[in-house]
Amino acid sequence: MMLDPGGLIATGLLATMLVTGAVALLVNDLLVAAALFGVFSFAAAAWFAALGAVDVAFTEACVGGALTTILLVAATFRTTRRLDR
Amino acid sequence: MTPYALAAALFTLGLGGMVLLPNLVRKLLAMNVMQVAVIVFFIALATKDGGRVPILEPGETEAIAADFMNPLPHTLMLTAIVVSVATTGLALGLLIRIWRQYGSLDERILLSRLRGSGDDATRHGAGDDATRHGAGEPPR
Amino acid sequence: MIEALAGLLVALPLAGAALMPMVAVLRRRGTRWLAFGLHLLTFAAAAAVFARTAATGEAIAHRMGGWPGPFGIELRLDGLSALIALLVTGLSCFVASAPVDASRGATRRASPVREGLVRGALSMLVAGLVGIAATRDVFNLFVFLEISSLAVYTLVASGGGRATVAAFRYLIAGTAAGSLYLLGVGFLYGLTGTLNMDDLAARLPGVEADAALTAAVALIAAGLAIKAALFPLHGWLPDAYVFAPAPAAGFISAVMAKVSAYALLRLLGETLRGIPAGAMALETMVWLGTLGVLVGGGMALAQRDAPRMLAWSSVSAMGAILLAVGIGSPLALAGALFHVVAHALAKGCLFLGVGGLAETLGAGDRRALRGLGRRAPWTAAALTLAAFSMIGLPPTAGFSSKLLLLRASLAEGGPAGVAAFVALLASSGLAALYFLRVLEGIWFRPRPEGRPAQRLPRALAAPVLSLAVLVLLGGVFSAVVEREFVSGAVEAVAGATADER
Amino acid sequence: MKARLRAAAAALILGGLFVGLLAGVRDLPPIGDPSSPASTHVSPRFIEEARRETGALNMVTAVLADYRGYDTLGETAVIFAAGLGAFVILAASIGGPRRETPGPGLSHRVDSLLLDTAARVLAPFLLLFAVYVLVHGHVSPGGGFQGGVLFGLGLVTLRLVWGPPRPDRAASRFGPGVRASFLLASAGLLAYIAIGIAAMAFGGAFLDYGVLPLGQDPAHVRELATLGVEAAVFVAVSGTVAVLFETIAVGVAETGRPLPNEDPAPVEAREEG
Repeated sequence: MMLDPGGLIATGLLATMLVTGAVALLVNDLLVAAALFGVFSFAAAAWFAALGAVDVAFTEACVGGALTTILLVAATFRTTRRLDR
Repeated sequence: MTPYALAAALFTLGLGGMVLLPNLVRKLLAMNVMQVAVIVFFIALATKDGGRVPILEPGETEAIAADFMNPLPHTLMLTAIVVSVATTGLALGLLIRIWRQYGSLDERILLSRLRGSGDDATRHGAGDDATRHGAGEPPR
Repeated sequence: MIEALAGLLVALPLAGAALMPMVAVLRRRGTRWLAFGLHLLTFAAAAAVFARTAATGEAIAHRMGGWPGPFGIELRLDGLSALIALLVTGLSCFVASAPVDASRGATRRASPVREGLVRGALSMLVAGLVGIAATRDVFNLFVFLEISSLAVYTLVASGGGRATVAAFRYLIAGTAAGSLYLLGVGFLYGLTGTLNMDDLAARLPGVEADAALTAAVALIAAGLAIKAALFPLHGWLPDAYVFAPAPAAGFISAVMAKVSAYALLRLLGETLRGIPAGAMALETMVWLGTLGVLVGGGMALAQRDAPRMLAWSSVSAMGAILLAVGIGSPLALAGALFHVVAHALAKGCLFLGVGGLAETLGAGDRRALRGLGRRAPWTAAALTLAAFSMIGLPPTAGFSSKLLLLRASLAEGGPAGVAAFVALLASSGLAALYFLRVLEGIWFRPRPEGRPAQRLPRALAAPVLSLAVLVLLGGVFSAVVEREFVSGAVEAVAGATADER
Repeated sequence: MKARLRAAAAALILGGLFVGLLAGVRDLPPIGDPSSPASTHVSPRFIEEARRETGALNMVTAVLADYRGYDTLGETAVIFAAGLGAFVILAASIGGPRRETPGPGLSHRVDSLLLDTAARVLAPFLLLFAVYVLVHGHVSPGGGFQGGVLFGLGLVTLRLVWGPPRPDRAASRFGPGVRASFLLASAGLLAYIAIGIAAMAFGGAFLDYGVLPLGQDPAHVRELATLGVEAAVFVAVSGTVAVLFETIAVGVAETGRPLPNEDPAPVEAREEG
């Protein structure tokens, strides 16, 4: 169950974080950005779990993956989806 | 890619986004990225080669420090995650207010609209700004 | 018994923060006196703790959960922490009973429910600030930093309108600051394995990792410097102070940045003092503070809007305080702490008064204050006193604190000391220019035609007057203030350094 | 021109930050080193003694709710502060002059058989799982905060399919209304503080659970009190999650009652933006 922190999967998760994190800041649609941010959070959570921080992983999945994403989506209903204005 | 390097990269990315991106929602997303970077850093600190998840089996009573991941940074990061979601929630509230009042979430547009309305006119209008700008509903 | 009080110092306002919104939502009224009572009670506790530390010269500690030292979290109130706690809780009493939406003046009052909610946020802010002052744990300090930050964003945003934008910018700057600080704490933890300040101070000199230590110190210093509005990281301050509702602005401008300056003093001046990077950060702070004194003063001179002028003068004052913290000699620290007290009283008075007046008038332009002297001589006199204190004229508290600061920078010598000395003198000159301009209008100009008569809401008038009296007393009895209030605080942090010199 | 100069300066500073951070982390003990200061100072006590001293199998829970329980109190305060802040910022005043239109937002039920059915099936399990997470925080990952978030999300799910609270009532058919949620959140924070003060009343320090008269074995007493604290966090967090969702997605009145909403806009109309 434990992954080698330097192993392939862990590195892949870190790369995923970097890519989704960067792209989430650049896309022009808030819903897409929120979804990307969700992926970012889940990758982070998986990486935390791989390093034995199961509590942190659980929390990050609940909060970053679910709650923050839901709040972001909810906010689009009262603001705008477009991120260029 | 070592976790520390990734944490540094994400932290810089987040801080840069907060400073450079003009859209307020993007600033908020960048803020979250930066906070995750800090968490990555702490979790990497907590690892020990050959360490276990810091939870004992029900029958276990004795534990040796070297066998388990360091639980302290994990605890700290639980708190940090809470702080980050709390800040995000409050910030979204502010964003909705700003959108309703000024019809924009872009720093540059906001700045020009704020300047156009002048300090004194808006200081005291509190929530009435949307009507002051001649539109009951912000442009969608 | 007294240890129990130290433990309650944070718990009381925190309970208030939960209780007042509850009462407001359920009963819709009664929060005003509840708030006043709770803040007064907290102040009494802080005063008792302060009196004890002043009498014995010893710190009062409270181990949370009963766990010792680095394993649990310890609150410790020494002379310095107790002074800050006293200042925060004392000032909160002045604004606790003010109507939250004095900003809307006579035309519109906030609903009682909203008032209760905002009072809850004020109580939360007090809890966070006292917590920062009391804790000995660097991570716990981060938690309290965030508690106070969230509360202060709420207070600023409750002004509505442009305040919302100001609050968002403050939030972004504040969160960046918090994350920088937390990352710095992470570096310290990775190097020493501890979060307790005393334990850190003991273990850090043995650490051989200069680059990591430098990174830690730089991150922590940068994070706290943003919060303390050290030039050039002060960007969030003017808008936040100007657009917050008057009572909130009075309290925030009086204590918010100063508590972060306290944290800088505590960490750089005490915990991290033993390492080279810490000394370097302090040196940098002297120069940046000096620049901030000048830039803040210059910008204040350029403003037409009276509250905005006051906000920029805060940037200048924070520069003065931080440059003295950077110098770090006992004399400079005495000056810094005296200035913290003097500036908190005077700036609180000015922001409550000018903010309240400007908002009832519907304009912040300083010309709107013309003719105030005839219309409301007491208010005008109070504001004049506070302005004298800001300039540094006798017999006000600001004179005594400026004098200490000037002496300290002269005693320091060297290019930094001379630069600081010149900047401090120049800032007094600039302050004289921009304040006398306003005072001249208040006393010698007629009220402009077509403007409504200025009137300070009664709930603000009492705090303004009493703060002005305190400013005067602080100046007249400056020796007492220095001996009874400041010296114990200086000893607490610089006891070791005093021996060295 | 000025903007470009500023961007260049920012890029320079950020580059410096990145390089500085990289230099800094290279100086830290290597990742995974069991003999690093972080692994050998302070933290061994949490690993080796937590079971005996606090009764918790999960060391993270032991540190969170006991050794560093004060941090967790602060954490609860932070989350409550967010709910309070969103309430202050977004709640519209009713009665006084109308400052804000209730606006679009999710002020209607989502009409979809699929969603409805899914939520009906899912929500009870979510709520139940949330309670499980709370109670099992001692022996497995989880605890008050995670459970609270899940419980709050469960309430939100129900809220989404069953529609908004009726304007004339404080509570919707299922799940508490925002007013009740807000009261719950403050009650949770108050309960946490009350546990801390109760310990002082029995002669201990703030949050010193050991002195509470709950039994003979101190570890067991601490375990029970920890559960109490976690429950307080659970209540505060689930209340706040509901408040945050309600204020951000829907909008409420200052009294905590839902905004009276006139004809809610159909879904299509809202998604043009």
